[in-house]
Amino acid sequence: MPVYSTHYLFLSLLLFSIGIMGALMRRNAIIIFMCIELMLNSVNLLLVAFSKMYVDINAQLFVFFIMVVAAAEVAVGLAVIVMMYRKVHSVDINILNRLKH
Amino acid sequence: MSQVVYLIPLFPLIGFLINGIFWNKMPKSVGGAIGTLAILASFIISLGIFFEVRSAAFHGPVIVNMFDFISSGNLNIPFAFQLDALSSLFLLIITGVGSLIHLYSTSYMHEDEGMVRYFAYLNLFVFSMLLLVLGANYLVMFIGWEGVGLCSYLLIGFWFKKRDYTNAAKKAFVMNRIGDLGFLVGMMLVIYYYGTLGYQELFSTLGGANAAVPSSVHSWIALCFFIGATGKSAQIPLYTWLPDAMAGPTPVSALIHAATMVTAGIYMIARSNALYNLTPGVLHVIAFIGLATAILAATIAIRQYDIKKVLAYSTVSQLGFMFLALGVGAYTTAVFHVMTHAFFKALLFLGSGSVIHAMGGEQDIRKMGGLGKHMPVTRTTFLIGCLAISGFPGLSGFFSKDEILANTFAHSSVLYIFGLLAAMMTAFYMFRLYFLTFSGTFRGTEEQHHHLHESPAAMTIPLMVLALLSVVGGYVGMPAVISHHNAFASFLGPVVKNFGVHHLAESTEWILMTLSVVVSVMMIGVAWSVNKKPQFAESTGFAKLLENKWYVDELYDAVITRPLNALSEFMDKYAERRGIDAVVNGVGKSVRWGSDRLRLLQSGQVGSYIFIMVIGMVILFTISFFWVR
Amino acid sequence: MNLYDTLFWFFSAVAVGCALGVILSRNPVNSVLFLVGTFLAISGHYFIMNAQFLAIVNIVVYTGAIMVLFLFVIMLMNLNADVEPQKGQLIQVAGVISGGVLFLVLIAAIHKASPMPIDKQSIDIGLINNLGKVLFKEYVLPFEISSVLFLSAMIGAVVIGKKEPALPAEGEAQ
Amino acid sequence: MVLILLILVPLLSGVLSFAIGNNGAKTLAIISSMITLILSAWVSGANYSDVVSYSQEWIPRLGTRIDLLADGMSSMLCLLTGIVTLVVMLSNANKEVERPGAFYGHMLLAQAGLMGVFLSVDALLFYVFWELALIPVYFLCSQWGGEKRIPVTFKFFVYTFVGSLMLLAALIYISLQNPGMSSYSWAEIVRAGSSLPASQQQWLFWLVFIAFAIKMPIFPFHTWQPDTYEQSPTPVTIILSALMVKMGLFAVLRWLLPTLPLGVAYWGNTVIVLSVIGIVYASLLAMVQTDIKRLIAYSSIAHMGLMCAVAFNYSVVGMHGVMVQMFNHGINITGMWLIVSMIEDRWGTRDMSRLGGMAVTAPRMAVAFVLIAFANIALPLTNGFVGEFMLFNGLFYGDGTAPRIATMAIGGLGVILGAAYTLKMVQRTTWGNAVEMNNAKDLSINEYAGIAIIICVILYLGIYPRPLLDLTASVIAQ
Repeated sequence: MPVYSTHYLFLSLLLFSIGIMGALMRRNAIIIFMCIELMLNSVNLLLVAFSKMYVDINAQLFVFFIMVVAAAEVAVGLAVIVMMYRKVHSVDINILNRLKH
Repeated sequence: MSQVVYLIPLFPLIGFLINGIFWNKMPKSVGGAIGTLAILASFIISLGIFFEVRSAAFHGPVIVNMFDFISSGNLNIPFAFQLDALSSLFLLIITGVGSLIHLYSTSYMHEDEGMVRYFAYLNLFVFSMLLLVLGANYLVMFIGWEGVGLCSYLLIGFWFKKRDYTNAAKKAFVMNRIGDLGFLVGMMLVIYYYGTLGYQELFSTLGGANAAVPSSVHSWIALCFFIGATGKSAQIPLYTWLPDAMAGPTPVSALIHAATMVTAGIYMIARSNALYNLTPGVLHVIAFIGLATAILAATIAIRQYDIKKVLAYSTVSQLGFMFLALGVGAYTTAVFHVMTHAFFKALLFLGSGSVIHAMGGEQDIRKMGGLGKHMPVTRTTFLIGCLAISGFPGLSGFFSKDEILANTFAHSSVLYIFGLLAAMMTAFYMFRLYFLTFSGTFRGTEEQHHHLHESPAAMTIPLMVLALLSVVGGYVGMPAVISHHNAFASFLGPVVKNFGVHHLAESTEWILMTLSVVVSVMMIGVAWSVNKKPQFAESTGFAKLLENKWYVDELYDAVITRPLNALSEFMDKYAERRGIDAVVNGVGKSVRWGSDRLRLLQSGQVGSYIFIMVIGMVILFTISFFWVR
Repeated sequence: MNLYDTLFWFFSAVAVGCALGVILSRNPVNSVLFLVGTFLAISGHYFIMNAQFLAIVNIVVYTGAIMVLFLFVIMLMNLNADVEPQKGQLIQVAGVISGGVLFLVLIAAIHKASPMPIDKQSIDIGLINNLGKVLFKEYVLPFEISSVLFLSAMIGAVVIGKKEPALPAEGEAQ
Repeated sequence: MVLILLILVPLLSGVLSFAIGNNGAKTLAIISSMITLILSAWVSGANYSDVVSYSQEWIPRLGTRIDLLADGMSSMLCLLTGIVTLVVMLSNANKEVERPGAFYGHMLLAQAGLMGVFLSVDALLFYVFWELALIPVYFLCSQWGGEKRIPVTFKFFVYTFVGSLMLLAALIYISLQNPGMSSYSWAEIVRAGSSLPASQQQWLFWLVFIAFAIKMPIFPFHTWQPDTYEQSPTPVTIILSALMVKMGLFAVLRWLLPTLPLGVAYWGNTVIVLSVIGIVYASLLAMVQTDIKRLIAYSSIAHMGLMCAVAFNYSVVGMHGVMVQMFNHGINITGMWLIVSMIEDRWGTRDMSRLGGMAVTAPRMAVAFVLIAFANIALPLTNGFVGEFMLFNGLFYGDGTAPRIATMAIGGLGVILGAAYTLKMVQRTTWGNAVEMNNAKDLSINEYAGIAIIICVILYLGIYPRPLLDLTASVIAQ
């Protein structure tokens, strides 16, 4: 059973969906954050697969930039979570409902 | 001479402008002089024109085009004047009687601070009336028609500090407007079916070759015009403004009642005789309404105590006579009565003005009496006026009224009997007025008694002139039994053609004449005997009904004014505020309400946000992949 | 079944399994470790697709830096399975169903996509040499901008993470 | 070129006025409006011989151009705008407003917008100016208005904006029928619109008509108007009622009637009925108002109802009358508002039950008021009569004699009621004793100038209406 582009498609979709499920199921802000990283990575995987498929180097560079952005995001995001924990001593997102009108 | 016809309205207009612009800078006497001279100048030109029209060299009407007033598409209405027998006659009446009233006013109004303004209004009034009769088409007539309405508004509310007076002015204008609307609709019908408003064009095509116009249209037009006439000439149902119009200065009443304004309706119908000849049904309506007005107003006049109110109702009643004449097709007779009525009604009003002047503003005849001794000229002239209006033989009113009654008899004896009844009442209430005012003993205060005096010459001269005219004015149109040449009818003949008027046998006519003379003399006697020793008890029953004018004002108030006001209030409170506006605001409110509910979705729960986002994504993907393709 | 296919299936299985482990394990520390496993498997995919540079970067940046950061934070907060907040059963089921439905919808949308073979000949595009050329020639501006992004993220993280002055926390006051 | 100047002069001086920001703005506004008046008079004068037009590229990709054209109707309305603006500026000259720069700037911008609306023959350009005229008025009313200005202005804005959006949607729809370099030009819009099938024209009609009906306003889209008139400062009320309102009617004549003939044929009678109801309804409401401004507002609704009814009742004389009356009504109502504003300045109230005796204390003002009031109820020899006469003539065309007479009689009720409420207003303010009104000054010089212009126009056009009739006759001929 040779590997085709569709296999990578399905795989990356599966990972993405698992990420979404995680974000929906968990209340821990850090876990949700990790699920987001998982989704980003699934997209990266797909990009690399397409790069391979079309012999296009640009896609790999995009993966590179996505990683850059993800790293920056994680830095800020974790800082926020730490900050939040310092205030309410919890990382439960259900406590954080200040956005309510 | 007829080419300078525009000068006739121009002089009063100039007088109006001078007095109107410098109303607060000009000395009173100068203002009065300008006003009077303007009308006098018009009168002189009118005289010239009258003789030209009368001369044998005059053929047909002369039309003087001034400029194009309204021209649009196929419609072209010039501002044009028309001169013929009818208009020249009215010119004479208006400017003649008008200048006498002006002369009288210079003295009567001399104490009033607004005298210059008064003369400005008066000139404008005469100007409007001159436009009305001079116009060569209905539009120019309408301009004058509304113009006299305006002036009556201004003059009735001349003493504008009194709310009642301005209310009366408003009432007069609005009632006139109701009639004017009828006139306007009539004009629109004429334009629609004939494409013109010019008398000449219209009357030459009426009912002739233009068979495409259905005959019911003529009735509609005639009826609409007649509605206009009821407003201006104070017929049922639009007459109630006229007695209220007594709020104005007395000479104004004379002007409104004798020379201008109220005669406009008669003039219009006489002018449109070609149209009315096509619509006998409408003529019946006119006759009926005229007679009903004559009787109704006469009954009211019997129980009035205000000297001017009596005269006002007598005018309404006399106008009813004129409409009766019109209704039986005797147009020239109606115009004849307009003329004689102008003389004696102006005389009576000016005489009453003289009385009021002497009484220091008192108008209640219960407080008068015995004035004859103090004011011989006024008394004599007033007596002549009363005799004339009562139809005493040999005076002008006798001829015209007799002609009306004779024509009515020829038309229908039932109408005649009622007409005679109205004439009887006329004689009664006029002499009741006369006796209460001038004979007997004085019933007013001592101070008033002391103040009694004959009016100055500027007031008595017009009285004397008018008295003279009231006596001789009738001899231009003597009935067939006396003289076979009716100068008046033959003068108007080319313009106004009577319709369906039968000639009575000479013997019948003599009988009718004798009957009416006997009746009126009898009523004078009755009036004398009743009012020899006047008693003014609180009236009851029928008398009270009459004294309160059949409660017509109250009826109108209850049936029209109040429901209308209530409707307006209702509309304002409910239809507008709670109806339409509420719907509009309701849209806004429901949006706000909806947002309030939707806002609750914003729970602040990050988890549910993610949930909703995912569900939204699913829906969007589903739509984009499986529906839109 | 050649080596490539075998490796593909192996890495796929590891990735999916570890991903499930991330979302299912109670202890956050375990989740982090599972996520590391997922990333490693993904890096493996990169290797077999001849994207060697990306594979290394992925391991270094994600596994080595980011995940350690996560681990630090979790340990700093002393989170473990006992304090882990749990959602209700219903919510969890709903989450699974929603994710599953999304997955199904996406699969249904693309399942007809024509399968194309992954090209195994061009083995050199993932080399650092080629990538570097393109990066520093065509993408030099985004590269520089991303450095600024990093800088600002760093500053941001420091500013946010700094201990606040003695002011009473506004949020608490309400 | 002169046409673009007609828009640019107020536009630029408006912007400049914002920049100056102090009392110099007042002088600038007067000078600017004088120049505009001269320009518009020139355009009107030139119009007797020739049609003035201007054309330039704008946004070719959208198919829209800067196309300006002044035919008789446009130049007449430009002239009206010029006169009214000048009169407003003059009569406002001795008053202090807060932030004069912004105030006069907005006024001039609104004027520019109005000029643009009247002149443009490109639908998109027309729409742009339509909004440009609206927005300054919104600011004027919301910042310089009365106590309840905020909700009232908001209502006004939402009302007119909803209409505008419907209009825009309809215009885009029509222009898309025929995409091209000039798909928004008047000729193209008319061609595309009139070739649409009847069913589409019928719903497009409402999109367009409601936009215009709100502006006019036609019953039952009128409820913004009394409130807005009441709350706006009087100069703004004048702009609104004398000019903005005319925009709606103008747009009906210029854009709606030719573009959607089948829709108009289908819905015309409905509109006429609505308008006639509006006449009576608004007249009745006017009878019971105690605030002079509200009374005049309702009176304006009644007058516009008559014009609208006639506009939808095709007839040569009627259409001519609508145009003439647009001008006359603009002049008359400007005069009314001027007097009202003077009353308010002098006696600090608009409540008729607390007024009276103007004829005693300020006789010149009283004379002017009575004259303008009589022009408002269309007394002959004032300008109102000529228009109203022709309008009635236009109202008369239809089916059958009896319905015609009925329509006219009901419409004519407006004439009677109009006399009743106008005279009531005159009576309450002008006649009577000067109890409350004892500290009044008569007209000042600048007020005199403004009123004199109005009265001259009223009398001149009332006695000799030919110039106005001739100016618009060429439009009718088309």
